[in-house]
Amino acid sequence: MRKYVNWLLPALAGILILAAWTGVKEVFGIRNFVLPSPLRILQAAIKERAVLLAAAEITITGAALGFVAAALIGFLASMVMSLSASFRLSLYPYILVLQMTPIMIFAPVLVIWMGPGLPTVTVITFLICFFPIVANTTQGLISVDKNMVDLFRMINADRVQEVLLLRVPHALPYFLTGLRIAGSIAMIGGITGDLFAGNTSGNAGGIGYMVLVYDGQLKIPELWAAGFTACLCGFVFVTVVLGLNWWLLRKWHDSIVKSDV
Amino acid sequence: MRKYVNWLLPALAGILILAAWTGVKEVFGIRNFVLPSPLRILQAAIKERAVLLAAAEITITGAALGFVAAALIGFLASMVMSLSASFRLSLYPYILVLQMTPIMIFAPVLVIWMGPGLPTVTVITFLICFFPIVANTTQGLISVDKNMVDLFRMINADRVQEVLLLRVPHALPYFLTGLRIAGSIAMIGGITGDLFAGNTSGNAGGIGYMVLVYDGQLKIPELWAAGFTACLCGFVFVTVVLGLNWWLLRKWHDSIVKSDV
Amino acid sequence: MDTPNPPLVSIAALQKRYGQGAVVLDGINLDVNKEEFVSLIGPSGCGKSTLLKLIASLSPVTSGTLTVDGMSPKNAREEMAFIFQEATLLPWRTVTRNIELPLEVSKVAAAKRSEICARMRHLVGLDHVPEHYPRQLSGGMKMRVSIARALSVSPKILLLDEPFGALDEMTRDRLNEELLAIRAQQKFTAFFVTHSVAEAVFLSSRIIVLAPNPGRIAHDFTVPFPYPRTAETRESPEFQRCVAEVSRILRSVSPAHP
Amino acid sequence: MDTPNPPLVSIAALQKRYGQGAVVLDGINLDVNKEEFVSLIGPSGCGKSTLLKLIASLSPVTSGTLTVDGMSPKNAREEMAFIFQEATLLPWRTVTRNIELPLEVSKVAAAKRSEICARMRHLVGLDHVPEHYPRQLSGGMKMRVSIARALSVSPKILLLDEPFGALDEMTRDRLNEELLAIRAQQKFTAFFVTHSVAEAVFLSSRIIVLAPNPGRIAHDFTVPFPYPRTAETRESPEFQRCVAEVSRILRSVSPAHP
Amino acid sequence: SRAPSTPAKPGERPLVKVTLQTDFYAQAEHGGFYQALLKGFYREEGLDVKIIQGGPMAPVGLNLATGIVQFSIGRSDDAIISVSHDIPFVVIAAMMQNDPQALMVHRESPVRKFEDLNGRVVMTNPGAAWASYLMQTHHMKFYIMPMNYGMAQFMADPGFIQQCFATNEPFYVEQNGQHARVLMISDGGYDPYRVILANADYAAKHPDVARAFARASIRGWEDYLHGDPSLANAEIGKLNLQMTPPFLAYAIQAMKDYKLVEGDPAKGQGMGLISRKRMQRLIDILDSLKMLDRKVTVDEVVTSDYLRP
Ligand SMILES: Nc1ncnc2c1ncn2[C@@H]1O[C@H](COP(=O)(O)OP(=O)(O)OP(=O)(O)O)[C@@H](O)[C@H]1O
Ligand SMILES: Nc1ncnc2c1ncn2[C@@H]1O[C@H](COP(=O)(O)OP(=O)(O)OP(=O)(O)O)[C@@H](O)[C@H]1O
Ligand SMILES: [Mg+2]
Ligand SMILES: [Mg+2]
Repeated sequence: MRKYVNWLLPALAGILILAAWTGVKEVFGIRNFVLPSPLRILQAAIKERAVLLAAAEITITGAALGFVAAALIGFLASMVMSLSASFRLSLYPYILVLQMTPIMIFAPVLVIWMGPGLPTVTVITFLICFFPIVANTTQGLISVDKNMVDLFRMINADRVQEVLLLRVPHALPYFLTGLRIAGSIAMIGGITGDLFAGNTSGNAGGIGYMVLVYDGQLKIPELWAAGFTACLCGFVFVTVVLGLNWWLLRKWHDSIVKSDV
Repeated sequence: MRKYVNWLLPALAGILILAAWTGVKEVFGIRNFVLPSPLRILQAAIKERAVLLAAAEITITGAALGFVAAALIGFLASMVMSLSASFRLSLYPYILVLQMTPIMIFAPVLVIWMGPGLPTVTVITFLICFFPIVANTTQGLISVDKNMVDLFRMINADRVQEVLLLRVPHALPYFLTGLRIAGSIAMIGGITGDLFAGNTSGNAGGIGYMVLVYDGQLKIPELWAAGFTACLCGFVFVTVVLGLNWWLLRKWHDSIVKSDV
Repeated sequence: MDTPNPPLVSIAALQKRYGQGAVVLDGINLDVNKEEFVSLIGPSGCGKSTLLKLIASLSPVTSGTLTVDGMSPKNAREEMAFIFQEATLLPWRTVTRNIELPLEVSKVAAAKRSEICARMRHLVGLDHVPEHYPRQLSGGMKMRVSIARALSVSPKILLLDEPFGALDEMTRDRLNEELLAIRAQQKFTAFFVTHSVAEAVFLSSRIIVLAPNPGRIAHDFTVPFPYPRTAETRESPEFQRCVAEVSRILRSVSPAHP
Repeated sequence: MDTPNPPLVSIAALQKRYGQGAVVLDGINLDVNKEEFVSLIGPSGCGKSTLLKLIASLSPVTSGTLTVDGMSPKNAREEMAFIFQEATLLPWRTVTRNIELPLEVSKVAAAKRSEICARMRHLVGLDHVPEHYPRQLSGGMKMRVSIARALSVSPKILLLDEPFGALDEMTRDRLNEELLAIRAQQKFTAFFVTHSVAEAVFLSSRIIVLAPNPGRIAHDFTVPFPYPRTAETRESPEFQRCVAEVSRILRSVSPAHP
Repeated sequence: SRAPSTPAKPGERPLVKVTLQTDFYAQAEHGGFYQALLKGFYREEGLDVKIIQGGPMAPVGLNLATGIVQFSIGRSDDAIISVSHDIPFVVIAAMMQNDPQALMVHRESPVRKFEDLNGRVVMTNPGAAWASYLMQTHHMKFYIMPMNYGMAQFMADPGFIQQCFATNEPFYVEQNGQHARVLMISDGGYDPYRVILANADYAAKHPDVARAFARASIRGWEDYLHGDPSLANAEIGKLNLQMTPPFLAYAIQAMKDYKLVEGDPAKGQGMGLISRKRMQRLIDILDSLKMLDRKVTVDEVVTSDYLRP
């Protein structure tokens, strides 16, 4: 029963949204080149499926690499910063600068250094995904119960042991939330990467490239189809993170463990 | 003493970064239109200060409005979703869709519906800042200690009371972390908004517009100055959030309360 | 037990296991009448807290029946208050605001609320720290806040899970007496978990001794002293004898340690 | 007290307040020699846990001096183990892995580690739940994991903050005896906080009674029974007399409740 | 429905309110329109024109298609493609006989003709038809990197190739001490017009307004190029900080040098005029590149006023 509900409700909500969409279109007479009907988008997606699939593959590669890099480096950076308040004080502002400087400033420099292509797309995705992970993981690492810290002091744990055995496990749910945010923007990173550093011949660019193509030719249903393709890829990332979340926390965390049965 | 360190360390790190920057430039002979020297950027910033200040004012307005809207609506949406697992199941995927669809798909529709200008920039910023807040706040709302939930059941709290009196305060640190992430990308939202929706209001160009102008004129130091102006504005948001964080949690949360003195 | 009314809490053939784990409680049959004061004693881990949680419907029964005041326990929850084994204070609320929580939830007017709260705070001896946050309290003080919070509502059924375990004997004895005084007024029915046999004998009209693995009722013991009981009761030789007797029973059900 | 060695723990004119709060401990002067077993008793909130934390250097001294083994307490921390008032188990570790934690931290080889762990787990009677997570344990079981964890290292100084408060009398008595057995072997010095006067008398060579507001030493009481002590010791009339005497003292320092 | 109008002085026809959105921030390539506006040419035609700027991300096409603006500018090939998927665009006149779009290379670059692009990377707008055309006609392949409207990469890399307006970017390159050369795309055999576009529904309902707008705009362009451009230039400089007087002068000169606006009278070209033959050829090319949803006719795309055989 519960299982059906888990599928039924989002499906129902989806149908409602589609209905509203179609309704708004009808009532306000919005034309297809402003807001295409869901059906038209589906048709466009089917027609362009080969192109979109190839594009998705290109973009998702860069997005995945950047995402994974952000996860690893973000986690490590947070750990290092939790080792000492001085580290944290010295590094955090500059990590913020990295995040807050518009990517359009860095992108050309990156392209000049690394050339267009996958490595640059990866770095751009990385820059976009990095901070949400660091912000969350750091918050988790410093939110440890004071009594636990006392315990670790009493068992003469050094700073590294304290971080590895206490802070990191405690920060796991925070890290995973950061990962969820990063996962949801990884494709945006990939697309931004496409825009600044993608390169292609003929009609086989990444999603970002195809968005520009469709936009330039005012192929609006195709444009939306490309957008939703990106969405679908994004769901892959988020799903992976949710799976990881369940797997890592299932035995002990209040957000997962069902109040007992 | 401690107080000095709080300033000294980041400053020192900053000096190190600047030194490395200059060093790399010298050693690899990187030219100014690839990577300008910090000094040149500073000079450019001083020269263009009036323009940049005006631009910052325009962009920060949209960014601030969108940020505040994202904070409020994100908080409310998370609260509603924590009221029932069904709500959460039905809404979360579509909130993800909102986040994961590249803004360039929605932006034109927004501009057509709302016209170019502040409201549209605000909505674009909102769309960018929304999800990090929702993801974090929701995680906080569902991570409540099971024993506390039992307590609230025993005092016959209804669902709304449970959310307001238990889950919301518990989720506060999570919300504030989400806010920190949102704050760090609010200016990016504003700039994106500038580019998509702010560019037809005559001479009044925001930072996004100035970035394009400088880029098109090959005024690379000025370009970087514009980027750092955005950064500085971003720090305003982050600082406000950090202040709020301190103020709201200072009395009880482990991340703030000093292990006793 | 003065009227032939139906029992207030009625438990029959109750079994409990958590998920797929071992059976925690098995074959529990227990009828408790209005105004009885039932103590539950038994070795650590035998299922005392679990039984209280089942009565409060905080955990589902695996098999068997359990009714409270003729209703499902969930529906009867309004009539109950629970002092948990852990203090479960809200870390963002001061002592005062923690005590006021249930009153706030049941929308008691502010003036009434702070009057009741002040009374309860005084009862547990925390007048001097009204604005302290939980992290600034000692273990016993936390527990006392939790006690004050539960007593601030006037429940029909009171579930107490080792409420006084973290308190010194003086405070404990005093609160024992206060609890009986409140009971004389409000006539609640109590389920009281404790590890102190003397406390159980002093407070209860009935003592249930649970045996472990799986938790089951080993003895159902009626305490012969009439209420009101006072400090003198404790001194009486009958009292001592009774305590010795219950201790013996308890000892007999405790698992031998190899 | 057999040698004229310098005291192991030496406290002089110690004062403690948290931040700008009220003075918690005042004018504490206390010398404790090697292998003494010191119980601290006193009303809830009088500063017992605080005193242990000061000795463990988990909280800074406000004024006065405190040395442990001739060193600052922070440097002497390696020689101490602490059983906290709360169980402080890591929720993501099973019973076994929680017990193993200090051994893991001090890099004891895996084989040795699991041998010690198994022994300690047996000692506290948790052989049947090695893979349980803390959320699956009863309150007393959690506390027992915490006890096993602290005893798995062999400290020179053992700080125990109401370790047995959540346990039934049987388990408590048995662990009391085990503790004394371990002490006979390892010859640690103990600071033991309890609310049970009988327990204090049974275990200690010396009992310090703290008076509250601000916390200060009201009585320093030497327990006259020789070690080893057994179950029979508890039954002896001298023991009862001693308990009564300490109870009286405790009663005299407890704040009168208006 | 009637065209919106503003009240005018008694005895005068009320002015018709219309909006032109340009394709980018104000620049010399929009000079004629500003000239027409400031000199009152539109007003003389009974129009109350408002010019709003485009931008790299502005939805100019959508604004025109939805009728939020009535007029815009663009390229004839884009217009053909849009009409083929039923977007209500119509060309009402040519704005430039030749498109200023070009490829910019460094002076010493080995790239001298389009064939030399084979295997290289070009920064340009993705999906550009001319790129497909060049690849097809020269049986070659080059790689496209999305245009980001910056020039840092060009300056840093002597082998860099990027799309430009022949009238714009080379100026900045020179100013920064390097030398650029341009290959006009029109020289490669792909030769669209830059055109004045109208919303087709609007133009069908108000043919007079469309005609008047085209007429006044062309007049503005003539005046901008041959008269005194300072009025428009001042306005452009005010709207777009990038447009300094020397730069505007450079751009105007470039437009004249390349004969962009008026074309070559010897070939029958002239301001505003559109050759049916040239349009048809463009449709055929686009069709052969499979860029059209359906084959459109010239008359679907262009109104008759300025259409010539
Ligand atoms: N972190 C803290 N900040 C401020 N005050 C504190 C803090 N910890 C303890 N106190 C105060 O210090 C006093 C002594 O606390 P302590 O925990 O030492 O008492 P205790 O003797 O252990 O009591 P109990 O028997 O209830 O555990 C209390 O009044 C308490 O309010
Ligand atoms: N949430 C849970 N999931 C699985 N097992 C549980 C859970 N809660 C309790 N148990 C198990 O149920 C048994 C009884 O636990 P309970 O807390 O009722 O004991 P108790 O009698 O209250 O013990 P104590 O005196 O130590 O508090 C224990 O063996 C414990 O391991
Ligand atoms: Mg229990
Ligand atoms: Mg204490």
